[in-house]
Amino acid sequence: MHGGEIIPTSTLWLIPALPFAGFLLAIIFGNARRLVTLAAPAAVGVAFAVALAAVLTLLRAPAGARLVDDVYPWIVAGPFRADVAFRIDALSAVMVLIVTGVGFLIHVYSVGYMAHDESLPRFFAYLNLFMFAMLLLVLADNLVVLFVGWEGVGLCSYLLIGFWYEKDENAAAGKKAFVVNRIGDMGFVLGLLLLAWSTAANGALSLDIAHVEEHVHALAPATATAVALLLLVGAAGKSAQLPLYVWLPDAMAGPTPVSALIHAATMVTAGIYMIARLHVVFVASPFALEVVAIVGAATALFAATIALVQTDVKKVLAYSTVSQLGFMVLALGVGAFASAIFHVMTHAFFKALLFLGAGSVIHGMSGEQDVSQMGGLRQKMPVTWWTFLVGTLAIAGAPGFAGFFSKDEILAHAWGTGHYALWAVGAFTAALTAFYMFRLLFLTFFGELRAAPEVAHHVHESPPVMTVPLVILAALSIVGGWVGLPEGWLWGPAFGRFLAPVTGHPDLGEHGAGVETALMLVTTLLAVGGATLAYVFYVRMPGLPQILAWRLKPAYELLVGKYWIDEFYDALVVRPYVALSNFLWRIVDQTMIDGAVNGVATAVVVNGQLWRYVQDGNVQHYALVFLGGAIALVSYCLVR
Amino acid sequence: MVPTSWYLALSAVLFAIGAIGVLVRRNIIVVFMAIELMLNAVNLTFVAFARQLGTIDGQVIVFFVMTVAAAEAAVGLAIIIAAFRNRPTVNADELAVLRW
Amino acid sequence: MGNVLLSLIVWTPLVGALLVLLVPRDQPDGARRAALAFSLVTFLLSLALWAGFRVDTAEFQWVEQAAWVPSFGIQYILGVDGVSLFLVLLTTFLTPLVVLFSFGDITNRVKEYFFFLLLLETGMLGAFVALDLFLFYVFWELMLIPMYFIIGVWGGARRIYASLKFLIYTLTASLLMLVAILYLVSVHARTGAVTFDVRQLYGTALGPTEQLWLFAAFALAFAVKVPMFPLHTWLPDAHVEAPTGGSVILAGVLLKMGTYGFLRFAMPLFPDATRTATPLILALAVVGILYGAAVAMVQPDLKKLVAYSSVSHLGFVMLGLFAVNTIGVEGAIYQMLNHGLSTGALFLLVGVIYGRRHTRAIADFGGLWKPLPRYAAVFLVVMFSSVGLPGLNGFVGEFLILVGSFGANRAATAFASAGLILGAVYMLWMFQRVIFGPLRHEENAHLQDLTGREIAVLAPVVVMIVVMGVYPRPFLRAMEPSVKALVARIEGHRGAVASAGIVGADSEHAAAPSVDPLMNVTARTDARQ
Amino acid sequence: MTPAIDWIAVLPLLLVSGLGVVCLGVGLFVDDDEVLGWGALIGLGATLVTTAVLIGQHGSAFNGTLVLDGYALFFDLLILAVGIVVVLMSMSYVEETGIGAGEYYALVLFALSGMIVMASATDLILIFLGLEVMSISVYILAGAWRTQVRSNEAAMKYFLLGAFATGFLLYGIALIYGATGATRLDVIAEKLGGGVDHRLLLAGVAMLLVAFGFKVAAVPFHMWTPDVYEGAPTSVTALMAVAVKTAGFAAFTRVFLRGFGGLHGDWSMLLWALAVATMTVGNVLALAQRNIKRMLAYSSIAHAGYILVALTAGGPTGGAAALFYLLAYAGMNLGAFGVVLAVGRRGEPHEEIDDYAGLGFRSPLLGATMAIFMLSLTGIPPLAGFAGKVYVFTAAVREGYYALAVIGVLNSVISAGYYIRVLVVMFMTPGTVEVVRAGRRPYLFTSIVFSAVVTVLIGVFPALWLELARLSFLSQP
Amino acid sequence: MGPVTFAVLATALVVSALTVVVHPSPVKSAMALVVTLFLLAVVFVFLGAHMIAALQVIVYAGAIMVLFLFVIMLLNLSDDGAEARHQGGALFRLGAWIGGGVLAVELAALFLRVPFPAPATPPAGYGGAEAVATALFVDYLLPFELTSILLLVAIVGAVVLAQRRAA
Repeated sequence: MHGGEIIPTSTLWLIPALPFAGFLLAIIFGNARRLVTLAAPAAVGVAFAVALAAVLTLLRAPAGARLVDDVYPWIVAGPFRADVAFRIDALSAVMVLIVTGVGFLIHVYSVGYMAHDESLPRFFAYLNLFMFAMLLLVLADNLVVLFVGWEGVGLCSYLLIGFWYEKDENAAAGKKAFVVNRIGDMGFVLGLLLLAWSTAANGALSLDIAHVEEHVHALAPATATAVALLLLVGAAGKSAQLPLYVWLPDAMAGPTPVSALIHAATMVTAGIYMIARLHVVFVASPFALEVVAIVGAATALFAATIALVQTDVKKVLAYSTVSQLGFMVLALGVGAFASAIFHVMTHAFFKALLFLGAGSVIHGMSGEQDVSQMGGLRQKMPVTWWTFLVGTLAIAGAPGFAGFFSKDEILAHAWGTGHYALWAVGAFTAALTAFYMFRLLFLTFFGELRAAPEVAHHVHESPPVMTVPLVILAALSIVGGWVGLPEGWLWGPAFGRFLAPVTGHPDLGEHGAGVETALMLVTTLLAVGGATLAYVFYVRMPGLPQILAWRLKPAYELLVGKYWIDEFYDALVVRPYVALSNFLWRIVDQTMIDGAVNGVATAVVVNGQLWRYVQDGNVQHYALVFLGGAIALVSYCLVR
Repeated sequence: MVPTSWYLALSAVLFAIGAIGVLVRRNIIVVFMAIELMLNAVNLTFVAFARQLGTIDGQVIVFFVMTVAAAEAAVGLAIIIAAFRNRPTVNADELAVLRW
Repeated sequence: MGNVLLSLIVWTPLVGALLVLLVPRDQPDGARRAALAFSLVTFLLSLALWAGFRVDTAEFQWVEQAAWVPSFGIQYILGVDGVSLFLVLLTTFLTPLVVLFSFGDITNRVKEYFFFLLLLETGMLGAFVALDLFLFYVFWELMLIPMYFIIGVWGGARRIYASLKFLIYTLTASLLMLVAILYLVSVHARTGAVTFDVRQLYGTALGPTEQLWLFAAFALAFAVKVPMFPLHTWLPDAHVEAPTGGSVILAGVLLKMGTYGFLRFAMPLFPDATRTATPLILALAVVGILYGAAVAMVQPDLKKLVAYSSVSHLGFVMLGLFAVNTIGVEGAIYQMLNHGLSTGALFLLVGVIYGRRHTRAIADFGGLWKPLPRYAAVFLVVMFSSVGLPGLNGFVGEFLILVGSFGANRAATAFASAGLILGAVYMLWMFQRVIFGPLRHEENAHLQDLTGREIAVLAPVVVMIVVMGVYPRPFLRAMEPSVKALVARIEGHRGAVASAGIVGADSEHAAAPSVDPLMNVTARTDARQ
Repeated sequence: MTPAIDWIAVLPLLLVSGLGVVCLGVGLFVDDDEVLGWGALIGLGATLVTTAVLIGQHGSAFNGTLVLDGYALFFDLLILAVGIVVVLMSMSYVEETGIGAGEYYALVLFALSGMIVMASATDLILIFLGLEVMSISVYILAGAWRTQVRSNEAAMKYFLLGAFATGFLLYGIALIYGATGATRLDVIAEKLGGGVDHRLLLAGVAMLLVAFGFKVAAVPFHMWTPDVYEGAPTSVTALMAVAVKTAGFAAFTRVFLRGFGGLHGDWSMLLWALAVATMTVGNVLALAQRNIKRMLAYSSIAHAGYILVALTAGGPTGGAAALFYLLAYAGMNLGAFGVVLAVGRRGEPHEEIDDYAGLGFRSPLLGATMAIFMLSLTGIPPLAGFAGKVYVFTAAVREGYYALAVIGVLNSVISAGYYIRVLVVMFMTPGTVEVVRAGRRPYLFTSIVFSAVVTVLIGVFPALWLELARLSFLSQP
Repeated sequence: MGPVTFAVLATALVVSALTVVVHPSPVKSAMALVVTLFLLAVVFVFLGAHMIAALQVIVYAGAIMVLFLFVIMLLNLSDDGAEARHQGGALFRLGAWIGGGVLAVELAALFLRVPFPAPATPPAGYGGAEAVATALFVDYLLPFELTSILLLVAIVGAVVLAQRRAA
């Protein structure tokens, strides 16, 4: 998979540089709103163009080739060297197009969505900065640079979640996101260190991707497993997998475009990308791969169940995102790296669409996010409704839609590699997904509007600047999946073939295409079932859910309480740590250590105070001491 | 002939007695006397050694010791008088303004 | 000795200090300007130093040598290498900023303040460039007094306690080092040459126990300055009570004295002892990292928080130093500079709001972003620099340290890396409580944003923070030869290959080709313990 | 039949004692203190110069009992210089306290002559007499302010214990005379080889140690020091703290390192113990003092301890270290007492450390100089005290007394506690005491500044002085 | 002299010395001291130090003791019973006596253990005026001169300290 032709270029640096320029512009000319609102999306748009151009060059090149732009030597210390270098191979090509493309649409959308926010320039500054970091991440030819992007996106997510900083919970959510990500990063860094030292060869320590791929054979099995698992921790942090997913739902505190861009389409897929990027390491450790698969499946199911009962639009979408990311990780775990990336792409389309749609709804409902306050928006916001429907169908896996192909490819691989249990989990999750997504759809757009009248009467469709991106994304959500048809259909898995030079050809074992089709049928039926159930619950007999909830109270509580994971962590980690810190400060630091230090000093002074009273002013007492001393000296001389 | 050691021992005893006097007497003048006693004890030592060594030096030294003793006595007594003018007492243990 | 540049750099501040004293008491501005002028001149001179610095040699450069106390072999030897060069620059870079900041900060006994400040600068610079142990010791102690006065006279409520504690703490340790120095010299004198010249004292033949004792004495002196857990308790007090300028210098430069001392003296003078002590030191360093971070989190006082964060950061530096390989040591040095910049800036920022509100209690702030957007932005950058966000200077140092120490001691590195998390925790939480959230206190609503002067002070730091994060090459390149040489000296018997910093990976490859480098690394780790 | 006398050897002694007599005589007719003071000053200055001219000369008179070697010259010059500074300090003080100037200066000069004898004598008898001349003069000086009860008491205590110590000194001399049949150091030194009764000799050595220990205020023979220093007129305290101690060590060092050098193994342990006790007790007790003179008294005890470290080390290094330390000590300690004088004023001595509150900034000159003296006493580079300590501890380390060196440095940490406290009070606490303007006390302030300059110079350029000390010590016959 | 004489003399000396130390009345102490000094003079004679013995009587018993008595009278200090109310406390006194005792025993033991050879028969005129004088003015000229300064100092001191309060 390494080797391949290297096409040196000197334009790739432009791709991240453009958004960065936009960022600088935004912070420097902070008060020129018009300029910023034009420049920020433009920067990303141009970046997209450049990226496209680069990708076209790549396509013309023989398979397995890669564009490399070695900008400058960054960290060079002794045997360690890390250059700021960018690469575009099939994998990063896909990612860069997703990021810039979807990113561009969301920028445009934001122009409308944030129009009334007084700190819009700051918003676009952050957004551009994010694009910069994200592009750094996907284009990096060196894992250290990748890590820079990795942390950079974390920073931006921190800033954007806490964008409306006046509200404490937003700031808290931002902090939570960053810290939890840092936990992942610790694993990531350790993984990188171990990797670097284990692939060290002829006196060079390097984290160049090429170098790693070249020397990965040097990894002892145990080492490989260790590296892989550490990297998995990192991925779990970024891509919100168990047990580190907790930050993502809170991250919804940020403006909706942010949720769409960062917490759905791009950043959260960084973990997936990273594992795909380093799949050679994982391949070297079957055990690690198993773990990855299980984590993915578990996450998918776990998050889906929570999504069933959420009433906040964005929360539902957030948990669905977690769940979908689970699918991707599952794909990685079963070795279907291409499929994972495929799902990354489709998911980017329809999840961005859904979020933006939700944003449009919230925008129209003047900030309301609770579905219990919505309903019957079908007529009031037609465009939103239609596009949202498309999105729902796509995620639910309606045949022909994007999600359909990507999801089923994943499940097929799960089955194909003999992970039948995981396949079952995946399939069931698919059903759940259909259910909760349609639940959301019905609650939002069907029935009567349940909002307060004053809200109700200026519910309105969003302006074109917002709806156009919706439409485009809708289109993508439909056709986006057609690049990766099952084996044997028309052009088959073109996408997979394109990625193959990078991610390798996953083997579907002895089962052929027929099996895949069969599986598709099953999952489709499950999805339909889920959708129908939702229709029954929320359109036919709306009373039913309450009854059910009342019947299965414990289960319902558990789900509404999100399994009380946050509380659990709080009690298990946060509070003890704070308590420990206080103990260390008050007891260890101030009482013990400082006490000892000051104690010595005090002891000396006190002695001084004590002994000075020997000097009682009586000259004859002095003489006695004198005599004593004399006797002592004399007797010493006599005894020796 | 009495061995020199005996004289020396005798002088040691006298010296010690003088020292004790310095310590235990309350009246400063008497304390001075005790000091004189110590000096005389030392003189005895010198003379004894001079005899033992058959040299005259020891005796000459005694002469100097006497002079010093005289000088000290004069000064010491002068000090007592000066102090007595300010505070009519010659009790050693009442000299305790300066302490601690 | 043709060149006198180093002497100029070292003594210019002293001249300035004396001149400042001559300024009439009723013209504080005169004193201020004079101080600024002299500190700037010093800075420019040090730039010339860098300009003329040859990056291709590990030799000491700009060396000046003159007899001082011949009968004792005490000489006046100055010189810089890649290690000290940047510490000198850091000092000369921070001092003018501090001076400038103090324009508004110090209003009483102005000229005395600047006198001590400049005197302090001379002390610090001297300590960094002195190559004669005695001369070094003189400068080392010389630093104490001005700092003592700065804290004690211009400090806060408990300044007397704090300053005295600072003085006694440091004095105790360094006096023991003095005895060790004398001992070392007397041992070396047996070879016939009585000298304090550290270049000659390197490689003095010492018995193992001898080495251990001497190393202990040196290490104690330096560990107090660093400060290493558990000798750190003077630091929070000193920082909290010191005036802003004092804190900046204290954190920015003085703490580096300790780590610098380790690198220049303690480790190369006593390599065997270093090897023996490494596990202990690493342990303490790790404890310091985690402990400092934990304690910092619960501090109600901004300055205390930053102070404890220093304990944590310097723990990283120690970790890198005692990795004893090129990567780790270069990372450590780089991290010294980073810490100087970021922590210095943090203290300046705290000083800014302290000047406005006369409180440092985190609880008294919150929601400052609205009234102070510029301030908040700068604060943001500085905070993330100190958290070690990639793209800013902090990351480069921290990452190199981790890479290096990972090669030396896996376990220590693993624990230390938890510092990445904890570091983020306390910083972000502080930031959240101070800058984010609603305006909790009315009096904060109308605070003035950064003034021109304050921006002039902070801007250079922020610029450097970014530059050093994006383009560390010139720094690393300049220090590489010297670091390699030092590592070689410490590694001693391991020979040139290992010392060249091509760690484990190939030094053993040379011996036994095509072995899993991991094994080598572990082998090395064992060898060291 | 008087033997030929090498007048060079006795020149300083003659000049100083003669000056004393003259001063005494003139004092009977002139009662303008300032004139007398100037007289003493000029006389001492002239003596200093003449003595300085003698540098390099070697002389010995009275069949070698009184020599003029570099060692003697070193101390002659040091003592004379100290004398000059003390006289400078006294000039305003004497007339403020109403002490009779004529006798005062005369006694100072006699004391100095006694010291010179101690510095240049190589015969125990001479040393004894010189010591008596010095002591008796100082007893009187201590009580010179006879209207003051404290002054009387100081004189009384000093005298009583001094006489007591004299007894031991004589006894020591007697035993040594008995053992070796000689009182001349060179003879004794060669007799040490054999044929002498070791126990007798050692007992004598011990007795001498007691006596010298008393003079230099070594624990446990130090008890008089705080009381006497506190009670005596401050200028006299300065004389005692510096000159008397110096002379004491001059004799001490010569007798022990030259005379009994051969017995080093026997008495080094004793000295070791004395040194430790002296340093520790001095420093720890100084911490507890509130009165600055008393604090300086304990500090002087502590410094005696450091010098004892040098003597314990012994050998040329130790001896030279002791000499150098005395030099450094003289500068900084004189200065400190000068400041004490400057802070006091007629009727209000202001001897409590708290009286110094805020002086640092109110009177910058005093503040700066006092800071220099205190830091130097603490041993902070680049001041004289630091150089001295380095030399002393170098000696200790070279001779293998590591523990002693460590104890020494730990002690100087303790000492920082009280020296720095003075600075804390002066610079960091508000106060009200006003001091007499420098212009009104020109001589005093001159002396203070002079001491400060010396302290700094010795610290920054120790080479010359170190060499001087080394050569001086080695030049002994 | 023979052991017997020595014994007698020694006992007398010790007794008189003790009297000096313990007798409550200063005047009596002074008298006892005079006696002690006389007895010492006798011992000196036996030791062949005739000149010194003479000086002892003249200077000491004569001059110095008179001075003492003179001062005692001047300050008219008779026994004010002060000694009876003994100062310092029993413990202190005990310490003093023990200390003195130890010193005496130590030194005495030391001396008695020293094997002195029988003293050589002294030269003619040993200890006579001429011998002492020669030594004094030839070998000990400088010390002799010093004593003059010493006495001068003493005189000055006495004057300075004891003169009536001036202003």
